[in-house]
Order: sequence, then structure tokens, then C-alpha cells
Amino acid sequence: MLAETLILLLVVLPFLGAIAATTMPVSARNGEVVLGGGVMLAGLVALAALFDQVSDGRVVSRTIEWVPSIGLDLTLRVDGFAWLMLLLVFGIGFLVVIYARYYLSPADPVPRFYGFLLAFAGAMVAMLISGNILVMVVFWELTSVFSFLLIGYWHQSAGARDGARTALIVTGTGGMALLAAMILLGQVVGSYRLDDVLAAGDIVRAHEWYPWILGLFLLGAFTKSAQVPFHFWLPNAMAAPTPVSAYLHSATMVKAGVYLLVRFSPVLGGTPAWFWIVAGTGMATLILGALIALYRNDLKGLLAYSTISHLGLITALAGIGSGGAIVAAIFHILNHAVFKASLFMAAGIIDHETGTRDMRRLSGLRHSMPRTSALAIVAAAAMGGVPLLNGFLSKEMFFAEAADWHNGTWLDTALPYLATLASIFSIAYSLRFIVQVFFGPPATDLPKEPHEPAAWMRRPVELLVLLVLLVGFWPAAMIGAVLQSGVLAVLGVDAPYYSLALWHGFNTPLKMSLTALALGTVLYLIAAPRLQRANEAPAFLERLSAQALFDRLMLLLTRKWSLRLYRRFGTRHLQVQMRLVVLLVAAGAAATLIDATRMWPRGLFQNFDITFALMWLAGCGCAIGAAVQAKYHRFAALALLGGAGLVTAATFAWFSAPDLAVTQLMVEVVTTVLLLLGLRWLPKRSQEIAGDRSYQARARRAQDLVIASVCGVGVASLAFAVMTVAPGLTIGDWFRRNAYAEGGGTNAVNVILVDFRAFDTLGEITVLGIVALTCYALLRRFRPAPESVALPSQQTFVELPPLSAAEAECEAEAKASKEPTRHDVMMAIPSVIMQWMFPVAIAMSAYLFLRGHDLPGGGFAAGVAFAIALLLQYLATNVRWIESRITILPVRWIGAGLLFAVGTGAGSLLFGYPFLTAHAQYVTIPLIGQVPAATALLFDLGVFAVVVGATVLIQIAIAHQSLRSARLRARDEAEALSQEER
Amino acid sequence: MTPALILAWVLLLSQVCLVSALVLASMRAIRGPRAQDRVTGLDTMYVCAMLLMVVTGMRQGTHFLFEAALVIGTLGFVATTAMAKFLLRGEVIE
Amino acid sequence: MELVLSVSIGVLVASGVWLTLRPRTFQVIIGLCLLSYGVNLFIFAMGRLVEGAAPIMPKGGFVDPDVYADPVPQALVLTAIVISFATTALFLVVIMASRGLTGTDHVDGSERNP
Amino acid sequence: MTHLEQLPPSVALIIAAFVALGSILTLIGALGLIRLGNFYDRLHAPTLATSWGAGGILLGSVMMFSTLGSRLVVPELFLGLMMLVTTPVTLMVLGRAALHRDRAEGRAPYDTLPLSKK
Amino acid sequence: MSMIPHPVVSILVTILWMVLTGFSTGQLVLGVLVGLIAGVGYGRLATDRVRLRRPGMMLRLAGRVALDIIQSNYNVAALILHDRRRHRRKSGFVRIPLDLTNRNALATLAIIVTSTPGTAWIDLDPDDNHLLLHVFDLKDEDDWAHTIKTRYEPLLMEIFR
Amino acid sequence: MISPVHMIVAPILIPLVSGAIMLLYDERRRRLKQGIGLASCGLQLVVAIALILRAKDSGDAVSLYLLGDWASPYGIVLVLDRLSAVMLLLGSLLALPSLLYAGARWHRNGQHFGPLFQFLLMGVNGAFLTGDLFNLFVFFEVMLAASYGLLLHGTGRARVGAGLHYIAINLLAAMLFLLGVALIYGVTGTLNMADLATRVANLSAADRPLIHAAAVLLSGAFLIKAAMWPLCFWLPNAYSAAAPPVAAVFSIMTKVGVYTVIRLGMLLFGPAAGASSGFGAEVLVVGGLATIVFGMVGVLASQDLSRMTGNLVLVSSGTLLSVVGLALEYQSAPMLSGGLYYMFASTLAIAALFLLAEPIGRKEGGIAGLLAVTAEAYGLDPEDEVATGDVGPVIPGATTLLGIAFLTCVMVVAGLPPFAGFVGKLAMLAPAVDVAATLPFVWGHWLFVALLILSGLATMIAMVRWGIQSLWANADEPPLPMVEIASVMALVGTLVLLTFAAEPAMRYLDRTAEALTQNSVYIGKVMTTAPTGTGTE
Ligand code: NA
Ligand code: NA
Repeated sequence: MLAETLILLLVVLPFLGAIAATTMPVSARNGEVVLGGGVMLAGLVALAALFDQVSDGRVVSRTIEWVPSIGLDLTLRVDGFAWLMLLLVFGIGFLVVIYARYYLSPADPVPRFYGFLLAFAGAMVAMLISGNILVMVVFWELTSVFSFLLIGYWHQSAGARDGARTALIVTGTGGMALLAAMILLGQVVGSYRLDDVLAAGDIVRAHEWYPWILGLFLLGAFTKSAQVPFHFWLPNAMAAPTPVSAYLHSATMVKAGVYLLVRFSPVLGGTPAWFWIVAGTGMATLILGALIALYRNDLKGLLAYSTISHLGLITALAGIGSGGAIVAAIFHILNHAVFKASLFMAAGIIDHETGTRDMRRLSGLRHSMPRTSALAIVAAAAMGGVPLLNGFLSKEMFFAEAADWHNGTWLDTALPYLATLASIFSIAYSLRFIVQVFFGPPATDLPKEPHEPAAWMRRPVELLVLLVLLVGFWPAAMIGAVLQSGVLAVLGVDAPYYSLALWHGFNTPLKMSLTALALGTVLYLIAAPRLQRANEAPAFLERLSAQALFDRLMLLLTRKWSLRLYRRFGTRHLQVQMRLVVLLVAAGAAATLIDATRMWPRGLFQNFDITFALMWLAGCGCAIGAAVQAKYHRFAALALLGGAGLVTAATFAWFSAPDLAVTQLMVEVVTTVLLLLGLRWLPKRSQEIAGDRSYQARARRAQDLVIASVCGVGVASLAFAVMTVAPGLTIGDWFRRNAYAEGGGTNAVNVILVDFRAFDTLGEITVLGIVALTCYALLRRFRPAPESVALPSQQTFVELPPLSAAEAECEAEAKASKEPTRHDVMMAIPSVIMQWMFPVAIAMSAYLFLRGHDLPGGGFAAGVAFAIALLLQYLATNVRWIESRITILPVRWIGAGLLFAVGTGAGSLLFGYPFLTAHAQYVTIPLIGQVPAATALLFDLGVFAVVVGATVLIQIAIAHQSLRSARLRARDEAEALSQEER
Repeated sequence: MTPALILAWVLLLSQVCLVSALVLASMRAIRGPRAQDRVTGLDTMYVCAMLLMVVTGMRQGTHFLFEAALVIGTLGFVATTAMAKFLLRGEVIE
Repeated sequence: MELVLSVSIGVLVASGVWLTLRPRTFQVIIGLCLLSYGVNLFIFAMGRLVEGAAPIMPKGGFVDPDVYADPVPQALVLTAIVISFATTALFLVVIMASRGLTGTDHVDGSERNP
Repeated sequence: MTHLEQLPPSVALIIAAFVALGSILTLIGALGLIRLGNFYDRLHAPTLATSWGAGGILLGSVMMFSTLGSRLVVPELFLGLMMLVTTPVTLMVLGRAALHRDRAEGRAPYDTLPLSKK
Repeated sequence: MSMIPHPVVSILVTILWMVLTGFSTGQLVLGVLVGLIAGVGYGRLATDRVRLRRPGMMLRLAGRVALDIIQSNYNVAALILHDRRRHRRKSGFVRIPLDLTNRNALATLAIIVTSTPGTAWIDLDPDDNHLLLHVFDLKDEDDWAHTIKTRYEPLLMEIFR
Repeated sequence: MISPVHMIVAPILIPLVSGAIMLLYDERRRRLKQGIGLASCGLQLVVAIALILRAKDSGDAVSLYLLGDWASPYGIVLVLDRLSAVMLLLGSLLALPSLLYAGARWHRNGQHFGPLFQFLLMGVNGAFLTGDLFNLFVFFEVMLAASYGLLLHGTGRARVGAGLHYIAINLLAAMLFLLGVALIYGVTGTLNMADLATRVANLSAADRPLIHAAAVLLSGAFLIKAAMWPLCFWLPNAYSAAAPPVAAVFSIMTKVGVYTVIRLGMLLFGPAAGASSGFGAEVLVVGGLATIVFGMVGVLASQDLSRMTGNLVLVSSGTLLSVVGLALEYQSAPMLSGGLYYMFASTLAIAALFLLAEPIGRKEGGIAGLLAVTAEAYGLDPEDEVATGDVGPVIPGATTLLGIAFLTCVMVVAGLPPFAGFVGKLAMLAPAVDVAATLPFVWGHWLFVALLILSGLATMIAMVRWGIQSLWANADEPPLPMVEIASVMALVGTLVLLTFAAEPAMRYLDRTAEALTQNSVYIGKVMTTAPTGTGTE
């Protein structure tokens, strides 16, 4: 019970700490240390309390439900191996927290730093102890994210930004691969529980998906632990503050990858593929990392490549996969963390105190910083694998495995030599580090005067170096139990016997070590002078740089390829898009209809009526004429469109749809006026469009003609196919039977509109209102094209003689009084008749409205009629004249109409009936007789109001543009005049 | 031949006449040559269509088409007048 | 009748589609209008063609649905007419605005590069 | 029995006459629209349809529906009046516009020149 | 503003309503209502009162116009049908000085002239009140001036006084 | 007392009424209108939650509302089932923050923002609720009409250009919709979706191809709305040109398209559809996958956040469409529920990203930059006011807050753990692999799995690149009004909540998906519910 609480605490504490840390004030450096250190210490204490329960291969676990329905549950599971890793996270975390207090400058925002650091620790802990492989991926990705944030801590620097981005992209990609691997693994095993997966190695390895799982899994592991060729993010990540490098990029996060390799080696390992890929990659990384490290002039760069190299070593061990190799791997994870963290911290101290990390500038620091120098030299020696230090021990184990373990491949045979070669390089770079930084004459041109750092900045290093020594001398006593429990956790009953003794005799590994030591020293002595001047990598690697490849790939991916693909498979041209829509739909419909028997033509000339055919001869002529003229003769096209619309309306009338005919005709009128209003702002096309007769243009037109004809034929044959077969049972029958009985009106169409399907009508008038508002809003800021601002040519041509002065005065007066001006005289007599039509049209509107429920007509038709009546008055005179006489607030009409319609519909709610339940009754009024009094009529009144408001608003909004542009002209003229005066 | 039959034939012929008139008017609308010709053509089309509706109603024995005719007769001229005004003034509403 | 109406619908749709595929805004708007005529007639045709049988019912008594035209497609067409009128108006205003802002009546706001 | 057969024979014949007259006049008007040589002449053609063309047909309609419904059905008169009143509006504006356009293009019919008083 | 700004308009609209909807008490009530509304609507636009006098003269005018229209229908129809002998027909513009100034009267004249096949009202010169008429079959300009001035103008001046 | 039954119609009436009320006040009463708008959105959210609870609790989880009290296949019915309840909730969750955000300045950038916003919501909610095919068209049009207005809100060359394309294409789509509906009526004689489902199942062999053709026409309309490649090119332009709060609320609109595909696809071509079962599934799968690829490439190729986010909309749509296609093909409910969850998460995150684009971009040019963007709108009218000045209190630490919000959203859309995006992707991936394991040679599933992961990757790469450039490379603190960040944070908070509540959400969606694949309950309920009384006497 206690243990279960403790493991929960392990995860929760860092996250809580992170939240607390970010809320602290910017300057609370000490507070942050207390908080962070406290969290880490608490973690260590909890670990200590847990050790007994995980030591002999036992497991403590606890499950918290998250999304069990997709197999996501937060199973927390601590075993010896996880415990060992947690020790690193909390232990080194504790030291880093203290170290960072002195490392960061007062200008750095510490809450963000400690917040991210603790959150990272939390993610790392959760990853390590998650007993669900999916949740493991969750936190795996979170470590990438927090690592990203920490690398980008100093985001003012371009290097930090690049480093952070590269790290996130590479490790994030790996994480996605890992996710895929885990999903596949879970599928194969039938469970996402780590315990189940670990127990199902045989099933997994035998499954046909094994290669995929392995590949994706390794992609995840390799990217995280910076294996070649994914190693390049790690050196770039050195732009992070050094405590971050010490913590994440040597001790914890990069170890997640090798942790995973070791952890899953019982499941996925033991196959030739595993050996070749893992051991091969590991060895390549080991050697290349060491080689490049030798070339780096930057202290942290050297340490980064050294880290890569050591991670390669651990990977190689995991690849070998024998019991001994696993022991060595686990042991080296620990050892490397200890000496590398101390080295990073030392490098940070050097950087902090001298102002540079460039080894070519540094020299003789042992004089000014003797204690730090001593510490760093010991740690570096451990890095090189010098005997009596911790690094030596695990390296010897590796050598032993390389030499003693065999599987008969050439790689196996080459292993001892390759291992020795890598060791030679690592001795050389360690020497370079020691000699060039601490020995030689004191440097003279350093940015800062070097001296020992604050004591507490050095304490963490001291502690770590002490561990290096203690483990080096008394390995069994220091670390034996921990290591043993880790090994047991991974290998279980297969755990081998091993000895942690210092002296195993003068055996092959020792010989290899000594050879490496000697040859490494020689290599350093030969190479040292050249390295001072050389580039930061061997020439062949420079050309084959993974970083360059990555950068190029990113550039191609995010600029060239993507842009090219996007343009190739996308378009910004409307025509292409419209064509695609039409083509796709036509092709799809054709595909479904290809074997439709109903589409076969039959009875073509049944009911043929010559008059109807003649009428449509005119209609089709108009339609085609409009299509032909629309480009150069817009007005003609408009007139012809009217003709086609008229024939359409006549067709409605012909086939028993008087309501449709009425509506279509009136809408036709309004549309025509609208389009005419718009034509004012689309100047007459006097010139031919460039390239209009070119071959391409003609080809496009012809191609579209084919497409259009196909569509026409398709729709026509569909229409014919349906029309020539009698309908089955339709809902229309019910409407016809019940229009009067239930709906209380004889005009079934109108009853449908205002009662049976009034909801449609409500939506429809809303559309009308919306569109009107939009037109109005858009036109409020309408800016005409320059050539449209001018007065239309019809008005600039004056057929009347120029005005005399007196006449001009009268004209001005007339304008001021909003009387018709002299130009309006052209319309004088017609406009009288148009005014006569106003009362008539009002009567028409009332007529259409009142008849609606029983006969053709209705609220919509009445509304449009009323709007046309108003429109006619605008036509007859001009905007100012009308608006000084009639005040219309169309927006309010729309709003009120909608509310009225809704209100009518909602009335039924009060009586417990659903929305829009109508109540119809014929009321007998004295003198008048029976009058239909349906609530539907009230609803229709709302429709009427909206239609009037919307139609008028649209028309007026466009019409007002003439007024505005007149104002604009006046302003321009005034400006021109005032400029002339000047 | 009964008067009813005669009337039936006359109505049919009348439809043919009116539709022919419609076609002729549409030819004027299509051919132009000038914009005012097209508008005249369209205006005539309106009249023909209206009369066609009346005659069709007579043939079908229904008075329900009358509203459509009424709308053309009362409000149809607004469209053509607007077009004419456009030709006259270059804008419909000043 | 059916044949003539079908062919007419086809012609309207074809002219409409051809115009909507054209590069000038006014062509597109005319095309959409023609297309909507075609579509409205198509909807209407789905109720089959009946002459002299407007769906205006007698007041009471038995109603034989087959004697009257189907009112449903008519109601649908009415809604469709209104909506296409509204959207045509809007499209018109947008092409006006586009013409004003871009100085061209090409649908892409700029002339096609040859 | 069709609705036409319900009409008294004499009425039917009168209706037939009116309708025939109306539609023939309308057709002639439309014919004029095609045959006449210039716009101003063509301007006169539609009035054949809107005056007695429409008049004949509408009177026929009045007679038919009044007889069938055995009560006076006269909305056609309203329609006829409207035709009479509204058609001139279009034609007047159209004629004026044509003249204006012709003048603007310098091809005004010579006999209208007095208007410009030059 | 008075409730009935234009009684003439309201009455005419009421009559039209009755013509349109049928003659019944109910429709009369509705028609009066509509007529009043329509009158108010017209009142917002037109400031001058519409006056109609002398119903007898109105009837005479109507009869005259009906006859003239019948006659010109025949004439124009014939001319269209025999237009091959086009040279015999000469169309053209005629300027006719008018004494009418009432705009309603002028509008009525415009309707009469234009509705009559063969004549088309083109323009009224605002400066000297000359009517520009297009005549389909122009044999004698003065003949047309005479027709207008004697057949229609006096009656209209009486009616719209 | 009005019975709670009527709550089903409330999501349509609330925005309609509040929009209409706003029209009674003139443009100067902006604060009042914004207040009405927020109240309306808040009320919609409350109703949506209540409806979710209702759909969750009631036994068969389908409630019917007979508008006008007319019996079911004849009148228009509103149907509330789990799916529509979820969609309503999503819509109102987006609407409230978007409107709040607009209150900072955008609603003053033109006329009638408030009413148009409400009408858009009315259209969206109506589309989710209606059980009638033609009524669906009407609500589509309501939604589209309002969206035209909102897209053009503020005008300017980019908006008008994009708006022109958007409107033209949608008008064409409306024609297709009408043709499809009409054809369906012509062949089957009904408009009610449930009635249609039963009739489709019993179609004669001669009629079936016609119905399939109608489905093709309809899907043309829906897939344009849902932005399936190659019908999607208008979307990135339109969404990136729109004002941020508009783009944010638009992210629900593609989901309306997807919703209709799910609803009609499952209803008409589900397992019970006889010979039509699974019709069009392959097209959805192929098109969806192509859309993912195109969106992914678009995200990589884009240079600014709103365009990237526009392309993310495509990725999200593509994912959903292919899920629906696969679900239709293999009747796999689990994948569908994962898809729905993913839709919920990605839509919220996309909306938040649209809202973030502008304040983050403001770092580069500040208020002046904002003005430059819209400057062309202020030319002529002296009465036009310039939308600067009072934007409410501005908060410190803007970059950090923006950064947190941005990163969270990126993690959601890229499917990075632990947020809802990851849960959603996982909930699709695992069943996809599951199906792929049981059926050999199902390339669709494998491709889907691969693309889902790759698209996440591409998103991460592009967004991180952009975020670093905009948030880290520029040291200036952008002026960040409280209202703006509050609305973004509301969305982010919802995402976090969704992550924590993943289990109940998934369970709910599991049942939603099951009900979709077993549509007999829906059909039965619609066809049997009787009117409450006789509407007339
Ligand atoms: Na007329
Ligand atoms: Na005349």
C-alpha cells in the first residue's frame, strides 16, 4: 500500500513541482532551488523506501484508469531496472537543480527553467515506470517536448532555436514511429500491458509483423539516444543551458532510448535482424562519435559526441544481447551518467568563469581553477576508460563481451577490433580535453578572468567525481545490489553470473584496454597540433554530414517539394475548381447510371405538344444566346436571361404550378433590376480581352463545351427517366389529402409552405435576411473601380444646350430641394405613370397576400410585389427624392419579420404543442362572411415583412452606390479645384 | 363541327399564334442588333407569355393561371423599364 | 412534353454549366442563374407533368390525390427560387466588390498570365 | 364533357372570335417586330399585342369564365387596364433612350434635330 | 397628414380591388381598407392632389380612344403585313406644341398616344412643352398635331382641371 | 409551462431570435448586441449540455421533435440522437470563445457581425438536428449565407477574392444538392431521411441506380463542404482570409459536411441498405486519404499560421472522411468513435489556432500591422469607424501565454501525447490495425495508419518551425487584450478537459458509433413517434 502510494508520488511530485515553479516570481532563484531540490530529494527518499520491494526481480505496480476503452491506463510499474534509472533522474536531477542556481544569470527567467526541468523530470519518471506501452509513448513524447522547451530556453539565440527545432523534429519523429510500433506490438500481444508484452517475446518474434515492429521500434529508440545517422540533433542541443545538457543530454533523456533497447531486448532481441541492426548501429555510433569528438573544438561539442559514442557502446551491448552484455549495458548507463554529468557541469563552470568553451582559446586552467581542474581531469579519465575509475569497469565488460561472445558473423569477428579502435579515439579525445584545457601556459585572451566558481556550484561535481572514484574502487560494495536488481528485472531467471571485481587477471579485455591507452596517447600526440587548425569533423564526414542532409531534407520538405506538390495537386483558379466539381460529379453519376435500365429512352414522343416545343425553342434560344453574349455584351445577356426565365415561368404555369409562375416572374423582375444595378459597376467592355482568340482559349472553351454538354445530357436524361415513370406512394399524396382537412387551406402549396413545412420557410426567409445584411455590409465599404466612378457616358452627353447662369441656379435650387432635376425631366412623364402604379402595386401586394392560403399567392409573393412597388418609385425618380418622402428601415423589417414568424410559431408552445403548430379556423365576420383566420396567415405576415425588408435592403444598398460615387466625384472635383487655385 | 370544338380549335390555334409570336419576339431579343431592340423583344415576349397563360387557362378550363398573367401585366414592365432606363441613364437608380 | 422539357432542362443546365466555367464574373453569375432555372425545372419535373390540375383543393369531401399535381416539388421549387435569388444577389454584390478592389472582372482577381 | 361544351354555342363562338382576333393581332405585332426595318418603327409593333391583342383575348376570357361560373368574373379587365397603362412606360423610356443613344453616337434621325435647337 | 390624402386614388383602388376580387360586401370592406392604405402610400409620393372632373367627358374620351385604337390596330396590322411595299410608308418624328401642363393629364395623353398603335410618345421638351412623337405612317405632320390637339387635349384639360 | 421536450428546437430558435433582436438595434449599440450574442451562445452551450445529458440518459437515445405537430414522414422532424447532441456541443463550444474573441475588435470591423454570427449558428445547429433532407438543404443555405457574410466581414481584397471563389463553388454545390434531393423525391417520393432509409432498402433494381446517382450529386455538395480533395482548394484561401474569430467558428462548417456524410452514409448505405450497402465507401476512403496527403503537404508548404491551420482543417477532414469510409465499408464502429473523438479535439484546436494566428502575428507589426491588413477597407466612407482604440485591458507575459496555448494546440493537432489529439488518433489507429490484422490485404487501413502518423509528423514539423520563428525569434511582447487570450484559453481548457474526461467521452462516442452502424433504432423512432395531438380543430 505504501509502495503504491510512493510510486504515484514519484510521478505526481515533479509535475506538481513544475506547476508550483512556474507560478513563483521571476527572481525567486532560491525558492526555486528549495522547491526543485525538495522534489528531487523526496523522490530519492521514496526510491530508497521502495528499493527493498523491487530488489530481487520483484515489481511494484498500481493502475489508474484513464481511457480503458482504448487500452490507455496509467499503470505505474517499478522494477529494479526502472528503479536504477529513477535513481539517475532524481539523483542527478538533485545535483543539477543546485548547480543551475549558480549557473543561470539573474537576467534569466528562472521559473520557466525550473518549471520545464521539473516537468521533464516528471515525464521521464512516468515514461520509466509506465506499465502500459502506450502510456510509455505518451511520456516518451513529452520528454521530447520538454527537452525542446529546455533547449530553446534562450530562444533569443538562433542556435538555440535551431537546436530545439531539430531535436524535437528528430525525436518527435522517432516517437511517432515508436507509437506505431507499440500499437502493432499491442495488437500482436493482445494487450498493452508491459508485463504481458515482456512475457510474449516468442509470439512477437514469430509474427509476420515482427520486421515492421522492430524497424519502427528501433527508429524510436535510435533517434532518442542519438544513434547514427540520427545523432546530429544532440550536438545542436548543446545550445541549451549546461545544466540541461548535463541532465537531459547525458544522464537521463538520451538514456531513454537505450533503456528501451535493454528493456525490450527480451521481447524483440535475439534475432539476427536485431543483432545486425542494433549492434551494427551501436558500433558505428561508437566509432564515429568518438572520432568526431576528437575534432571538436567546443568543450560541450566534444562532450556531446562523446555522449553519442558512449550511447553507441550501450546500444552495441544491447545488440549483442547476451546476459553479460545486458549487465554491461546497464552498468554503463549508470557509469556514463555519473562521469558525463560531472564533465558537463565542469564544462559549464569553465564556460561560466572564462566566458568561452573553445578549447583553442583555453589553456592552463589548472593554475587558476585547480579544484575544478582536478575534478574534471578525473571525470575525463573515467570517460576515456582509465583503470580504477567507474568508466573503466563497464568498458572492460564491453571488451569482454566483444571478445568472448560469438555468433559467427563477420561483425562478431570484427567486434574486438572495432571496440579497441573506438577506445583509441576516446582515449585521444579525453586526453585532448585534459591537456588542452587544464595544462599548458595560462590563457591570456579569455573574455573573463578565470577563477574558481562559487563553492556550491562545484559541490555537485565533487559529489559525482567522488562517485566515479568510489565505484571505480569498490564497485561491488557501491553499486552491486542496485545493478543486480536492475539485471534481474530485465533478464529474470536468465540473469548471468558476473563479477564486479577490479582484477580479473591479465585477460583479453585488459590487453585491449592497454593497447587502446597506448595507441590513443600516440594518436593524440600525433594529431594534437593538426586538430588545433582542423575543421570540426573529418573531411569525409563533413561531406556526408547527417545534419546537412537533415537541413536539406527539411528545406525540400517544407519549401520546395511541398510547394511543388501543393501547386501540382492544387489550384487557386476558380475555373479549375469549378471544372473539377462538375467533372467529378458528372463522372460519378455516369458511373452509377451506366447500367441503369431506367435510363434507356422510351416513348420519346409521347404527349408531344408543338406549342410547348416552340415555346422552349424561344427559351433555349435565349439561354444559349445569353451564354454566348455574356462575355462581351452583358446587357444583351441580361435581356436574354430574362427571356429564358420568362419561358421557365410559363412552363410552371403550363403544368399546374401557378404559385411557382407568380413567384418566378416576380423574382425575375427583381433579379433583372439587381443585375442592372450591378452592371453600372461593371463598365462596358469596349475592347477584346487579350488572348481571347488564342488557341488555348478556344481549346478551353471547346473543352468546357463538351463538359457542359455532358452535364446537360445527363440531367436531361435523368429528368426524362423519372418523368416517364409514374410515381409510387409519395408524401405528396398525404399533403393533397390533408391540405384542407388538416392545414385549413385549399392551396396545398401554400399550406405546405406556411404549415406542413413552415420550418423550411422560416429558414428560407432567414437566408434572405442574411443575404441582405451581407450585401449591405459589403457595400458599406464598396470601392468602385476607378473607371466606374465617373458619371455614366449617357449622362455626360448633354443633348440639351448648356445652362444659362439663371438656369444653373434653378438647377442647384432644385437639387437642394430634392426636386427632380433637369436631367430627371427625361423621365418626367413616365415617372408620373410609375407613381400611379404605386397604389396599384400596393393593392396587388395585398391581393396576393390575402389569397395565399386558398389560391395562388402568399406572403412571399406579396412581399416581393411590395418591394417591386417601392423599387419602381426609386426607378421613377432618384434615391434622395424618394428617401426624403418614404422612410424605410429595411433592417428592422427583417428583424421584426423574423421575430414575428418565430413568435407565431412559438405561440403553440404555450399550449403544449410543438413549435410551428398551426391553428386554422374560418371565422364568420358580419358583412364579410367567412374569413380564413389561420395562425399560418400570421406566419405569412412575418414572411412578408422579411421579404420586403431584404429585397429593399439589397436594392437600396446597391442603388446608394451611385449617390456615394457622386459624392466622391464632387470631392475629387473640389480637390482638383483647390489644387488649381494653388 | 360544334361551337365547342371550334372554340377548342381556335384556342389551340391561338396558342400556336401566341407561341409563334413569342418565338418571333425572342428572335428580336436574340438578334438585336441594338440593346433597345432586345428590350423591345423581351417586352413583347412578356406580353406574349402573359396572353399565352390566359389562353392556356381557357383551354384547361382553369382560372388559376390568371395570377401569373396578372403579375406580368402589373409588374412585368418594371424589368423592361429598368432596362430602358439603364440605356437612357447608364444607371437604374440614381 | 416530357421530351421537350427534358431537352430544355438539358440546354439550360449545359448553358449554365458552360458559363460557370468561364473566367468572367458576369458570365458566372448569368451561368448560375441559368443553372438555377434548369435545376428548378428539374425539381418541378420530379413531380411529373400534369396540365390543368393545380394543387388547389376543394373545400372538404374526398380528395383524390391523383387529380392534382404534386404540391411537394412545387413547394421545394419555391424555396429554391427564393434561395437562389438571394444568393444571386449576394454573388452580384461580391463581383461588384471584387471588380472594385481588383480592377478586373476575372474570377481570380487578376488576368490569367499567358 | 369538357368545360368548353358547357358553354352556350353562341358564347363559344363569340369567345372564339375574340380570341382569334387577339392572337392574330399579337402575332402580327410580333411579325412586325421582326420585319420592320428600324428601331423606331419596331417600337410600334408591340402595341398591337398590348391593345387589342390583349383586349380580345382577355374579353374572351371574361366571357368564358363568367359564363362557366355563372357570375361576373372580371379581373381580366384589371389586367387589361394595367397592360394599357404600363406598356407605354417601357416604350416611352425605351424610345427616349434610343434617341439619346443615337444622338450621342451622332446618328440621330434628321427630323428630330429641331429638338436640339441648333 | 389626413387619413384620406387622396380620395380619388383610394376610390379608384377600391374599384380596382372589386374588379379584381369580385363584388361582395366582404371584398368591399377589404377594398376600402386597401384603398385607404394605397392612398396614403400615394400621398407620400405625390404632393399635388389628383382631381378628376366631368365623368361624362371621361367616358367620351374612353370611347374615342377605344375607337382610335381599333382603327389604328387595323391600319398598323395592314401596314406590317404589306410592308414589302415599304417605300409607300414613311415613318418619322413630329413635334407638337402642347398646352397641357398638368402632369397627370400629360401622362394620360402619353398612355393614349403610345397605346395607340402607330404613334409613340418619345419626349416632352420641358422648355417649350413640345411633344416629340414618332409616327409609324407619317403622311402629314400637321394631321397628327391636329388629332392630338383636337381629339384628346381639350378633353384632358377639362378632366384634369 | 413550456415542456422541456421543446429543448430540441432551442438550438435553432435561440440564435435566430437573438439575431433578429439585434437587427432591431442599430449599429451603434454594439455593446448591447455583443451582450445579446454572448448570452445566446452561453444559452446554446447550456442547452447543448442538457441535450447531451438527455441523449446520454434516455434509453434508446433518440428523441424526436415533430415540428408543427405533423406526423413523421410528412412534416419536418428534428431528431436528437447522440451524434447530433455531440455536434451541437462542439458547435457551441466553438461559438462562445469565437464570439468573445470577436468582441475585442473584430465585430466593429464591419456591419452586422453579431446577427450574422447567430444565423450561422442557427444554420449549423439546424443541419445537425434536422431529420429531413430538404430541410437540411435549407439549413445548409442558412449556414452558408451567413458564412458568406462573415467571410466577407471587414472586406478587403483578400477576403473578397476568397469570398468570390467560396461563394461560386458553394452556389454550384447548392445546385448539386437540389438536384440530388429532387431526384430522390422523384424516385422514392419522400424527403424524410429515416423514411428514405427504409425505402432505399426496398428499392427495385431499376430505381436503385437513380438513387445512387442522387447520392453522387448530394455527396458532391457535402464533400465540397467537407473539403475532400480535389474539392477543397477554396478552403485554405477562404479560411486564412477570414477574420480570426470567423475562421475559428468556420472550423465547425467542414464538420457539418462530414456530419452529413456520416449521417446519410450510415443511414442510407448502412448494413441494412441491401444492395446499396457500403455505396461510395471506397470513394470516401480514397478521397479522405488524398485529402490527408494534400493537407499535409499544404501545411508544410504554408508560410503563415492561418493558412497552415486552413490546411490542418483539410487534414482533419480527410482523416474523418477516410474513417467514415472505412467504417462504412467494414462496419467498424470503434474506429468511428475514435474518429468522432478526434474530430472533437482537432476542431477545437484548429479553432484555437485560428484565434492565435492574429495575436502572434501581431508581434511582427503590432497594431500598425493590423491596420495595414485592413487599411484598404477604410477608404471612402467618412462614417466608417476605424476599429482600433479601446480593446480592453492588455495583459503582460503575452508571449508565454500565447506559447503555451500554441504548443498545446500543436500537440493536439499533431496527435502528440498526452492531449486529446493523441487519444483520438490512438482510438482510430488501434482499431484500424485491428481490422487490418483480421482481414488480409486491406491496404486502406495500412495507408490510413501510415498517413495518420505522417500527417502528425508533418504538422509538428511545420508548426514548430513557424512557432519558433514567430514566438521565439521576436523578443517583443505583442499587445494582447485580455478578451482574446481568455477565449483562446477557454478553448485550450476545453481540450485539457477533454483529455481528462477521455474515458466518459469515448464511452459515449462508442455508443454513438454503435448506434450509427445499427440505425434501426433511429429509423424506428422516427417512423413511429406520433404527434402530441391534432394541430387543428
Ligand atoms: Na407591360
Ligand atoms: Na403606340
